[in-house]
Amino acid sequence: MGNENTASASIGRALALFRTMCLIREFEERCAEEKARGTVPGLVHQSTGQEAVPTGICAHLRREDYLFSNHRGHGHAIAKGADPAAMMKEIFGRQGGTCGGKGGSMHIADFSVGMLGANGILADGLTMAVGAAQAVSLKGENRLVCCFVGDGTTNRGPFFEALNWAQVFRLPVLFACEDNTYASTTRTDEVFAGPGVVARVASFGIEAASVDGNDLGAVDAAAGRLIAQIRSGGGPRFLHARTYRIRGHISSDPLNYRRAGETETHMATEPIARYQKWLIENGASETDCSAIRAEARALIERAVAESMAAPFPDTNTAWTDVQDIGGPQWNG
Amino acid sequence: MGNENTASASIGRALALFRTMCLIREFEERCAEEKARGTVPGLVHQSTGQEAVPTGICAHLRREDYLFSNHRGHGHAIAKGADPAAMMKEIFGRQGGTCGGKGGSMHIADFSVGMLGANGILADGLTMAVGAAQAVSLKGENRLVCCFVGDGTTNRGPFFEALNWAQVFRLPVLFACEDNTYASTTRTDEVFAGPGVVARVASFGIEAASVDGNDLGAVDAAAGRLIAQIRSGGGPRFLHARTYRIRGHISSDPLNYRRAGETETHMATEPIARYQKWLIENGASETDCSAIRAEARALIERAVAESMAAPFPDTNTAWTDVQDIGGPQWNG
Amino acid sequence: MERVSYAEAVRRGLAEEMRRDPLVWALGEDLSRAHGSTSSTQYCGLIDEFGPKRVVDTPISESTIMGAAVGAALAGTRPVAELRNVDFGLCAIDELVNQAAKIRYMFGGQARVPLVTRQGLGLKRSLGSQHTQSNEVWFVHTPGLVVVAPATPGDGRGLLKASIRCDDPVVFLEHKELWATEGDVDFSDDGIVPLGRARTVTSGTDLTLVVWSRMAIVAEHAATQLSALGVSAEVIDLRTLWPWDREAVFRSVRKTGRLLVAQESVLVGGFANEVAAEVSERLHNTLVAPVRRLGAPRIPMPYSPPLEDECRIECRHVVEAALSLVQNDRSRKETT
Amino acid sequence: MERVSYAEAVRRGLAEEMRRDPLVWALGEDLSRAHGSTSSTQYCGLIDEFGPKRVVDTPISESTIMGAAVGAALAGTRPVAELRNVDFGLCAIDELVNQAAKIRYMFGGQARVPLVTRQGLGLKRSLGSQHTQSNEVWFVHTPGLVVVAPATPGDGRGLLKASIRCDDPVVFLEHKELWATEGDVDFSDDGIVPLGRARTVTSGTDLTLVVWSRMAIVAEHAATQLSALGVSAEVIDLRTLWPWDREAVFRSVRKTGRLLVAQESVLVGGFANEVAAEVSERLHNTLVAPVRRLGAPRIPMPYSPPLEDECRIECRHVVEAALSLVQNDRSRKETT
Ligand SMILES: Cc1ncc(C[n+]2csc(CCOP(=O)(O)OP(=O)(O)O)c2C)c(N)n1
Ligand SMILES: Cc1ncc(C[n+]2csc(CCOP(=O)(O)OP(=O)(O)O)c2C)c(N)n1
Ligand SMILES: [Mg+2]
Ligand SMILES: [Mg+2]
Repeated sequence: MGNENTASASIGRALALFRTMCLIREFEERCAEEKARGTVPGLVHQSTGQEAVPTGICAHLRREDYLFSNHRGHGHAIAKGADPAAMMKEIFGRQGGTCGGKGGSMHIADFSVGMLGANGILADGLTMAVGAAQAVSLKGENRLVCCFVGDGTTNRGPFFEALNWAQVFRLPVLFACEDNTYASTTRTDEVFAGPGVVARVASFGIEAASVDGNDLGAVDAAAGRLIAQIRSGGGPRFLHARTYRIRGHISSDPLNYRRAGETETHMATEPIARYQKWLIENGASETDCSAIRAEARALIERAVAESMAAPFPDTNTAWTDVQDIGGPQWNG
Repeated sequence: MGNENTASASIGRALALFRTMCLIREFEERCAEEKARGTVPGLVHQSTGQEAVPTGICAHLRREDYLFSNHRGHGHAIAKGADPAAMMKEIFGRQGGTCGGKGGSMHIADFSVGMLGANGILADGLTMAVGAAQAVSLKGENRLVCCFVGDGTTNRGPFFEALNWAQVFRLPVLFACEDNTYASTTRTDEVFAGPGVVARVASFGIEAASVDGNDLGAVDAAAGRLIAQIRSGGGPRFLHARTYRIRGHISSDPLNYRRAGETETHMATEPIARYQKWLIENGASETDCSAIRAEARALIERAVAESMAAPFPDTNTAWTDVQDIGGPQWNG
Repeated sequence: MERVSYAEAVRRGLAEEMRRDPLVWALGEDLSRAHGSTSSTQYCGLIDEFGPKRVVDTPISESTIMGAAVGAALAGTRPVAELRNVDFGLCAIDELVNQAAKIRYMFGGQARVPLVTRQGLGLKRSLGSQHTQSNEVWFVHTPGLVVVAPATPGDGRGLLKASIRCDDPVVFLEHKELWATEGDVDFSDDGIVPLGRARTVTSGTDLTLVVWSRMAIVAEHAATQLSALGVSAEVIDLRTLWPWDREAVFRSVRKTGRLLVAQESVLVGGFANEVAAEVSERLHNTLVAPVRRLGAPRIPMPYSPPLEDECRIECRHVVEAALSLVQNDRSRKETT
Repeated sequence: MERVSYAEAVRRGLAEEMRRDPLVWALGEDLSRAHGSTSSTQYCGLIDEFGPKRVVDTPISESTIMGAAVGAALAGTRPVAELRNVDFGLCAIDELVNQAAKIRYMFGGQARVPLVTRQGLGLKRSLGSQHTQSNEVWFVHTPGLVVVAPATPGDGRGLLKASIRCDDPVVFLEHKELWATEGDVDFSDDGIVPLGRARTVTSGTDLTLVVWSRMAIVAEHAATQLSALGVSAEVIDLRTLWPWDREAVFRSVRKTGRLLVAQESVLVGGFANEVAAEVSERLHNTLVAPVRRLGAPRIPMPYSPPLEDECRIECRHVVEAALSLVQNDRSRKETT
């Protein structure tokens, strides 16, 4: 874990990153609990165990940078600065949700922090990301665009189109692949040809790095380097982060397609305990860490309580924001 | 042109290949002439100058092998053994056309020789090809599937999906890329990122060869090698053939986006004259070659005359072969 | 007779066809493994009986799932291409509409494309805008396709079997809220339900109620409530949307003189218009009241339950519309 | 007034908007270079004025053309995504329908998607099944989209400008046979044609003829022929299909009492049903005859000219149908 040494300049910054990971973890676990209790109406895709990836990457993004996410996007949104309470309300379908209850978990967006949306359709965020980057370049702005993609999704055609497009137009895009081993119930390596996604990316002339995605220091360092290159006009970059989906594809997934002991083995390398160990070895105290964990737990607990207490949206809002001309009242 | 030496075992076989190229050339040139005269109703995409590619490849295909083509497919069909007269009738929209006049140039198919269709939608033939190969493998048959793809089309998502799919399932498919420099009015290299299509293909673990596609001997040799590997169970292979589209994208294209002299430069390396030179150096006579050319010309001339003389299809046939249940008479 | 879920009935229907014909096979994402959501149980265990060459877990490549199915159909097999949702099916609609639907015709009848594509339709609580669409009319509008949308376990099994045996491409739409519903199915017989034939759910004399897919269940409840209110509704479940059973609908409307078409999908531009326009034109003199249509407002489906409920056509809407139709209620005046 | 082709009118309309607003840009395959076919002249010369960042030649990547347009719209620009043909547009329909159409709503109004996608519609002689489709009803059925299909050079220019200024995604359908048609356009004024407003092509009293896109030209000829036969037809060119101008249609039908809706696309499941069903339901008592609809048979378009002609709705079909409607011809009896 030598990378962690170089990457985390100060322990204060490191603790802030640790806090983000803890927030994500708490958010995901509580979400799933609530789903199991029947208080959450829609599907919940947890990113438990993958927290280091968005945390390490978003540490290098600015508020005005754009982020395009996917179906497993809670962690991305939190790391980009979205308010977990508003996100939780959204997932509960309540007033005050990031999208007023119209979106839900798979469609969380918070434009005020540059989080341009989770997505229920695999790979579509990638093509949107290159277009946003083209707009940025047309407007002469100084923004970077980041998009997340799962390992399984790298077999969809638009993934490749977006890579080619980004490189042809030398766009300021960071593609971040969260390789959590699975796509739904399928091990991606069973339906993935060739030496790996990095080789595929390289064949478009795009520089890529592959890191242990459960090592926050490694993600942080690689993301910092790639993002600096993008900001200095180097065109698109690709970050491949190897991680593991500790929970099921959706929270109700019985995981009966896994080998015995598989989850447990991977629990041993989950990023939060690992980073805590590093923190303590590097000057933080056990108490600091526990306090951060407790604070995260309390914050999410409050978010759940607020969500539960929040009213459902006014039914009139179902009829608004479809389109200016020809909205649903036309036929009503 | 040393390859030609090894590849063409006998001069008889070489003359047969020469004949195929001449047939294609005559077919394309006459088609365009007729289009200009107003006798052909639809679009004509000529493959003039690219004859060596399908000729060299199809020399190694058997009648029962399947071929999926694209919009520039006359040469593919002729090389696979389709009857040029029936094809010409199809393009004229007449009775006796390969598809009874329902398809036209972009939809020529001749299932009796394993030619499963030209295609008006770029890249769709590739996904169909891998499915056909899957069927072949399910049925335990001994067929190979070949599909053609243009250089520009290698930027479409389904191209990549098909490569991955073919390799994951180890399917007996030969992907043949006719790189004729252009996609419509765009030079492909202007919108193509990375070192080249072969690198892209290699990133899927698929073995690829790149050859001078205007050198029939080279195409013949490479295709022979790759196809033998496929037949012996080696999984998919890719052949990249560099050639040049001497005519416009469609026959009426004024080609005003080309550099001065560009076409002429490339005329110097067009495959037919080149192969004829080699033939004569290797034992064929000038007379042999001229006779073959004359024969091809006469054959195509006859095809045009027959097409012109053929009646248009009975209008009743417009109503047939839509579907068994719920055909167009339902509402009629 | 056995009491089984819709998911189980179609699962067994597929297995029966796979046993009968070794050229039938299925492809799609995550077919072979059990999964938490009911939407995967319809392939459960098939891999054990038929192996990985006939129950194929594919990469996430929707275009190629459909394109491969077309190619495989041309090469003499009968693929069942699972797309999970019509929403994901949009990623493969080019291959379905530009290839599968047209090839037989375009190639002058040289080939057929005997594929079935299974796609989940419609609403399931709070799946949001991108997992709840109903676009059956798109397929009905596309020459070359057969379109099926069964409502009961028996029809699911019987129509899936008929679809697999059909020599043309069939879009087989399974409403996601139907998976868990149960019904009695007689597995001792072949159970084939012919394509293009409607099912009369309840007989009636006051009005005809034309429905399909999940709305057939809703309409059945509505008919019960209407009956308690003294209104006799004849509910016709089309089951096949193309070709739809015009004879059955016309016969019923000739009897009742009134027609209500109710659909879950957006009313504007929807399939209800097809039935309404045909009946209005051909049975103008028979109708004692104008044809009524019910459908969702033109709104992407929201996530939050009370908002979603604003956009759903439910039993009470059907009952209300039926009542206003039989009372020849003209409150909705001819002005706008 | 200047006499210009449809292609030239829309080309200049786009240039005007690009001059007015530096955030307007266009992307698509082969935009920048002249080409033999008329279908490319609508971008001719724009690259010289606006440069390669605003007239973008893209790779052949339809999904990304549309997806990028969505992303670019979210990031504050106004992209015009050229797809050439609705047929190729099927390769990008996921991005249009699952993303562009839903984002504003799904995200609770945080963002708008001001993109225009231009797609060639319909028949042009012998282009075959994969280059001649008309699927306008698909877009009309999709919440979130505006759908435009202008018939004249002036409307092409004016509606393209209005579409570019619209804050929601617009599907701008240009019939391929209209490119070369000519008309008088006044370029000295702004020329904006408001979305959602129909154009009365000819006034009349005996029947209302509702049409759009190329069919507006056909209907105008038909009205002339009908007039010679003593039948006075009011031709209404909808121009915008969503929202369609119900007021204009209702007003006309209240006057004439008869409605014929004529479309080039396949009749089954088509947009004509929408207009017919609405009018049949709401103006039941006003109608003196059942609404008639004309559309293509449910057949993929064949290549050979005489076969293609079998599947085209032409002037004579419109005239015949109109005559039978005013004569209240009941030869098409209420039996089947
Ligand atoms: C186009 C499309 N196809 C299929 C699905 C269904 N689906 C949702 S998530 C998923 C697996 C994605 O795997 P991966 O890309 O590895 O992301 P992960 O879930 O592991 O984060 C699938 C198949 C979808 N949402 N969109
Ligand atoms: C999906 C799709 N997009 C666009 C087109 C229009 N189109 C037809 S041919 C062509 C260029 C193809 O270039 P390439 O793949 O290099 O083949 P070539 O024409 O050079 O043989 C284009 C853009 C199409 N037919 N299908
Ligand atoms: Mg994954
Ligand atoms: Mg090319």
